[in-house]
Amino acid sequence: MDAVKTIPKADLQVNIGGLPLRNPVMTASGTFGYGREFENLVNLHRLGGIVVKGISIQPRPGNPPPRIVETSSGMLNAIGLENVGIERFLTEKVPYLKTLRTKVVVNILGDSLDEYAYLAEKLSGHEGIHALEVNISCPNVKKGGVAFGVDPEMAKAVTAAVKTATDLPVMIKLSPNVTDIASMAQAVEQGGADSVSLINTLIGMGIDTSSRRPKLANVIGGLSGPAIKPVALRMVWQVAQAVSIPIVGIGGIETAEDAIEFLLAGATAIQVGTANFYDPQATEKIITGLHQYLYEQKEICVRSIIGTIRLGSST
Amino acid sequence: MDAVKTIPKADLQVNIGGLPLRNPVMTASGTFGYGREFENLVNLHRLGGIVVKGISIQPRPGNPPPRIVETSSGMLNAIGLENVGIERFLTEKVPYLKTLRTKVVVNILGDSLDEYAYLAEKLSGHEGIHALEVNISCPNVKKGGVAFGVDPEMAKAVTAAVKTATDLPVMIKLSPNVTDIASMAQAVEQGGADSVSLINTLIGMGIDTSSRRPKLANVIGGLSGPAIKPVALRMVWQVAQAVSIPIVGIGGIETAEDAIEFLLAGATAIQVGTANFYDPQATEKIITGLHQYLYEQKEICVRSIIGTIRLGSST
Amino acid sequence: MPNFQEKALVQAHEQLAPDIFRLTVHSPQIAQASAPGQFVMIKSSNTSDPLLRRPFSIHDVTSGGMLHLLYKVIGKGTRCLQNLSPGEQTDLIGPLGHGFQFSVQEPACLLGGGMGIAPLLYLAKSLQNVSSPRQDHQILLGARTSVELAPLVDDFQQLGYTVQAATDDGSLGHHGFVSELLEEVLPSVRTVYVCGPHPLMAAIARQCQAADVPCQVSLETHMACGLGACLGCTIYAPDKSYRHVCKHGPVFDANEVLWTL
Amino acid sequence: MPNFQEKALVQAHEQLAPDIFRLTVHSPQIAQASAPGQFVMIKSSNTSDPLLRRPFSIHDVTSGGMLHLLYKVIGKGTRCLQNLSPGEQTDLIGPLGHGFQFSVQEPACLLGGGMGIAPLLYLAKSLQNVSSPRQDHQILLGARTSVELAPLVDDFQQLGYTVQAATDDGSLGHHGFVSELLEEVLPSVRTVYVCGPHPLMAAIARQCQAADVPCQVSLETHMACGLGACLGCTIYAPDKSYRHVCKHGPVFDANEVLWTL
Ligand SMILES: Cc1cc2nc3c(=O)[nH]c(=O)nc-3n(C[C@H](O)[C@H](O)[C@H](O)COP(=O)(O)OP(=O)(O)OC[C@H]3O[C@@H](n4cnc5c(N)ncnc54)[C@H](O)[C@@H]3O)c2cc1C
Ligand SMILES: Cc1cc2nc3c(=O)[nH]c(=O)nc-3n(C[C@H](O)[C@H](O)[C@H](O)COP(=O)(O)OP(=O)(O)OC[C@H]3O[C@@H](n4cnc5c(N)ncnc54)[C@H](O)[C@@H]3O)c2cc1C
Ligand SMILES: Cc1cc2nc3c(=O)[nH]c(=O)nc-3n(C[C@H](O)[C@H](O)[C@H](O)COP(=O)(O)O)c2cc1C
Ligand SMILES: Cc1cc2nc3c(=O)[nH]c(=O)nc-3n(C[C@H](O)[C@H](O)[C@H](O)COP(=O)(O)O)c2cc1C
Ligand code: FES
Ligand code: FES
Repeated sequence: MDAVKTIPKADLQVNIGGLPLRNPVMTASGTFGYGREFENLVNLHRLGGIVVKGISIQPRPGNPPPRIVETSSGMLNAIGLENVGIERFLTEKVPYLKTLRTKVVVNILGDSLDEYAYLAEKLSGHEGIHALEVNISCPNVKKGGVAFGVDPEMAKAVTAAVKTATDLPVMIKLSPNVTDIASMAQAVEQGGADSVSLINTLIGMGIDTSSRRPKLANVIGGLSGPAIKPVALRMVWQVAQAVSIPIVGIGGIETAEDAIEFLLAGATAIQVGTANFYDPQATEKIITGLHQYLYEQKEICVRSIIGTIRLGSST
Repeated sequence: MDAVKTIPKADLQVNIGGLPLRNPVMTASGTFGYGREFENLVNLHRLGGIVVKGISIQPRPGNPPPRIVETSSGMLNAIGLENVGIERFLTEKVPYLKTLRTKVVVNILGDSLDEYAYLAEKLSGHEGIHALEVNISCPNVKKGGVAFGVDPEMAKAVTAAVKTATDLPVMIKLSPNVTDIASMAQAVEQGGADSVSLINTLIGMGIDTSSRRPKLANVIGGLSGPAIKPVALRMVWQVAQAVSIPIVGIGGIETAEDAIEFLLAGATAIQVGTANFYDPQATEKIITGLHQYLYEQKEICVRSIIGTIRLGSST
Repeated sequence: MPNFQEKALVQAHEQLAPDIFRLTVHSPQIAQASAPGQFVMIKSSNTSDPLLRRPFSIHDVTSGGMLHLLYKVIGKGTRCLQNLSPGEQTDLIGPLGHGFQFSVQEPACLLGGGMGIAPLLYLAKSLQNVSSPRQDHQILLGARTSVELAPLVDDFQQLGYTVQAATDDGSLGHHGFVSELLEEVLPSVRTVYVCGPHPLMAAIARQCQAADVPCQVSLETHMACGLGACLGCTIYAPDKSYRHVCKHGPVFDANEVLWTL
Repeated sequence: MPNFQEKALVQAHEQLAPDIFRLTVHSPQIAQASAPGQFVMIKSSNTSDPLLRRPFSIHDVTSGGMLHLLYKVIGKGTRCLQNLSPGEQTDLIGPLGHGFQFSVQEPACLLGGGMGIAPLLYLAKSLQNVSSPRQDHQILLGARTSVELAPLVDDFQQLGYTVQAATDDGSLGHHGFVSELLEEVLPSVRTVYVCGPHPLMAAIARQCQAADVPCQVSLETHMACGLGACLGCTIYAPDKSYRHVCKHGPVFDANEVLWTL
């Protein structure tokens, strides 16, 4: 324990496709509010980055309750993308975010290419907004409600639309509910994405047997937490072999060990999601744990371990 | 507790596309060996059905160790389909299985349509073999190693090939690693499947951070256990809306409550997998719990609850 | 409002009834900042199952930074809590949410059903600072049966209150619902604080509205964070817009809630 | 071979060293059917995390159906076990696997490293039925440091054996590896039973092969079922074919194992 404090600090800086971070530890969209919710519990200045709750053009009320259910080592949510809308975000949330010495990434969502482009443009050129993360797990209303994120062509088109509308670094957040995650990543790379983040939640469901009703009013919801970590890690590893843009790993990350698994698999940074709820200190512990790991592995820089999983026979 | 013993027994019989079961509780392939492994711990005669470890034409040695890793509320396996091959299965395993008063379903796997058809034919007409379950999560070597189970056309073709080769009821076991599980189910229904079972394992991965090596020698493996239950349940519900053949629900089922969720979502029967390892009594407890639930719900027959999830506003 | 994450040592863990426990932890920061009606989120396990923290009302705060919780064993989280022994560490976040607003309209009625009694003890203690003598207030407590209720009735009596009890089986006090006791006292009180099962609170809210007596209710919803971050803890306001229980509540004016029963 | 699932009450739970415990449970069916070198699968938690049972060697069997396990706290499963108190219930499956084959070639050397000592106590007790006097056998035990080893050395001595100890830090017996003690005694023994970390067993296997002394080793692999059903617990035989530790083992003839170090 004491050793943790006295070890030499490693260089933790990384660059996510034009977004320089002091360390690779970010918070995931929808799990950290607009940052301020955690100001008493986390040293926000110490984080690599904060990704805020997904923002749409109009405020969204979200889904009816119940919206969350606990599952084995995970949770289902069907928040329904409740958010304050871009106007209130800019006037009410950005002033506080601006005071933080950490990078702020704004997660955006829309139901048409135009909406995504509009949001990207409106969010550009503000002090305190350093990058965009594009949630493409939303239904495309013009294409019968199929999610942008399950069709390579649609995903590529959203990426291109956002890239044209902004100079900010653009991170595309991939949905895991697809047959071939690598080809989705390749499509958005071709669309001009500066980086990809993955995974968003797996689609799941629960039923209350005594009432025979779905446990979520929305029937289906997104599964997150430690339960999904093995799937997320596999997808990050597959994507790392398919694209050359930086990857941000997300999914069930709770400890430094979890975070390091994603870095070894090829992620340049990671986001902590559900763990913020039950262990608000998770991000800070991961930063401390990264220094400790690099020291033990005789590395002085976090960039030297990215993608260094050792394959091939162990004997 | 005493009540459990004195309640009137409900009618638990179900029919899975031509396979009549005394109750809807089966064991999942690869988690119950060839049945005999559990003879001291489970009253095998009480089960609805036993699905044996996947059988191929030639014996398969399986993957190098390590083959299993525990994860949060789940496990990863990369057994590599180790099995004794069809000849030894027929001579060494069937004689014992024949003595059981429960239905025996043989899970088959191959790497070409011909292999599947050959196995189906060879397994037909034996006392003690009551149905086939076709594992289509295997790579099709003639199509560059893409799994049969992720392409609707290939899945349909395997189904048709097996159906042509046998008179046994044919259950097609779907892979969850697809964008659209409903269209996979529809494809195999068109191919002539008598029923579908789902889900097989989600693909996952783990990395040992100190050695930087994958935790499985095979790098990736199949995630199973309670962690995946929400995803499995969602897929069963989606498939129930898309096909009219019976559905067998699989994935993280451990308790009667879990099993009932799948029945309410539209499954006619369920399979217990990973839970057999840590709670060999799980299947028997589920059967007891089904009687209890039906009694509480004032139902006298398990068939009356299948697919009876109540949607629509709760107020 | 400040909140804290505190590693709190268990000081005492008392079993009041077969499935009801009172947990006392040393949590000076949270205790010091707490107001009646606020809650804490407690980690019930060191593994990933159960995963989420569990919300519990602040039952009492006593000298030396002691925080008391009163809970009933329901499912896996509370089953894990049950195993805590004195000297072991728990991990709490709190105080969270908005508690009861002290009303200047007195005397008050404090009405609790089941575990809804938990926050009322701390509230009852804090009422002392207000004008009416304790005997003027009405304390109405309901539970399934005597063993569950008797120790709590004692606690309120020791504070100098007169308590009326109701039990489903008639083993203590009135045989029936605690809401039935309210009819009698309603004409003599000028504000009602209530916490209990949703149908009980809905009934009380209706009675109070009919009698035009202000009523505050403490609501429960599933919560992932307790911090206003997950947006999971919604209820409906009368105009069908949403409120977040962990942030706007858990205590609401009964008129700000859409009662759906 | 019969095996049982038994709900076994904890009779005693002794801490031998900071992270080493001895757990005694009343498990009459399993105890009665056990042979040295066999193991049990124990459920370490009532929730889904940790999910799988954990394998532990049968350390000792005593009268009245008592089964003893000796374990070291490693990760989440053993951390959960640590919390078991006398009177609580555990859930065991056993006895599992093939244990040690009693060799008629005597005297024997029992060599254990770390927690590998666990199965050797029961083996040592059972050797009594065979011809050589206990003093003729050699007991070689190794561990990191004295506190971990001393209580175990005592146990073997109380059975009438002479024990040679080795510790990594020299705090008890030989300062160095227990394998170094084998060189001296190897000429005087005609069979070797060994359990310990993989590299230790590989070294001993080599020494025994060179000296042409039969050697039995007890192996560890990750296990999901312990029943031969999951096929997860494979090791390589010398011809690179696979063996399943829970079924063919955990005890193997050292020549039937491909040593990969
Ligand atoms: C603000 C607030 C204050 C509360 N105060 C008390 C109190 O003082 N004493 C007390 O006994 N109980 C109180 N509860 C209810 C308590 O939180 C639940 O009984 C507890 O979470 C059940 O957890 P479990 O794991 O045992 O049950 P499970 O049913 O296994 O829990 C599964 C999930 O559902 C949630 N959940 C289950 N029941 C409730 C519920 N009634 N309310 C909210 N979430 C629930 C759990 O938190 C968990 O996420 C309060 C709830 C809230 C929201
Ligand atoms: C046949 C057999 C007999 C054993 N006898 C003993 C004994 O008598 N005393 C003792 O202290 N230990 C013994 N072990 C090792 C013991 O099983 C592990 O230390 C224990 O499973 C660790 O669990 P954990 O949850 O604390 O560790 P974690 O590392 O958190 O466990 C994670 C997973 O890895 C597995 N695992 C971790 N280490 C081992 C290991 N060394 N062997 C097998 N699986 C492992 C666990 O079972 C679990 O599935 C034996 C192992 C086997 C196979
Ligand atoms: C309550 C909740 C709300 C979420 N909201 C959003 C969102 O608005 N936009 C988004 O892209 N992802 C959202 N996510 C997904 C997370 O950012 C993350 O991708 C996912 O939860 C997996 O990570 P985890 O397992 O660490 O939570 C949300 C997740 C949760 C649990
Ligand atoms: C160790 C192991 C081996 C398996 N082997 C097979 C197999 O041979 N054929 C097959 O179709 N499914 C196999 N499965 C998948 C299971 O049958 C089941 O579909 C999956 O584990 C999900 O169910 P569960 O969560 O209840 O385990 C295997 C699963 C495990 C854990
Ligand atoms: S519980 Fe998370 S916002 Fe209220
Ligand atoms: S542990 Fe399952 S086969 Fe050996």
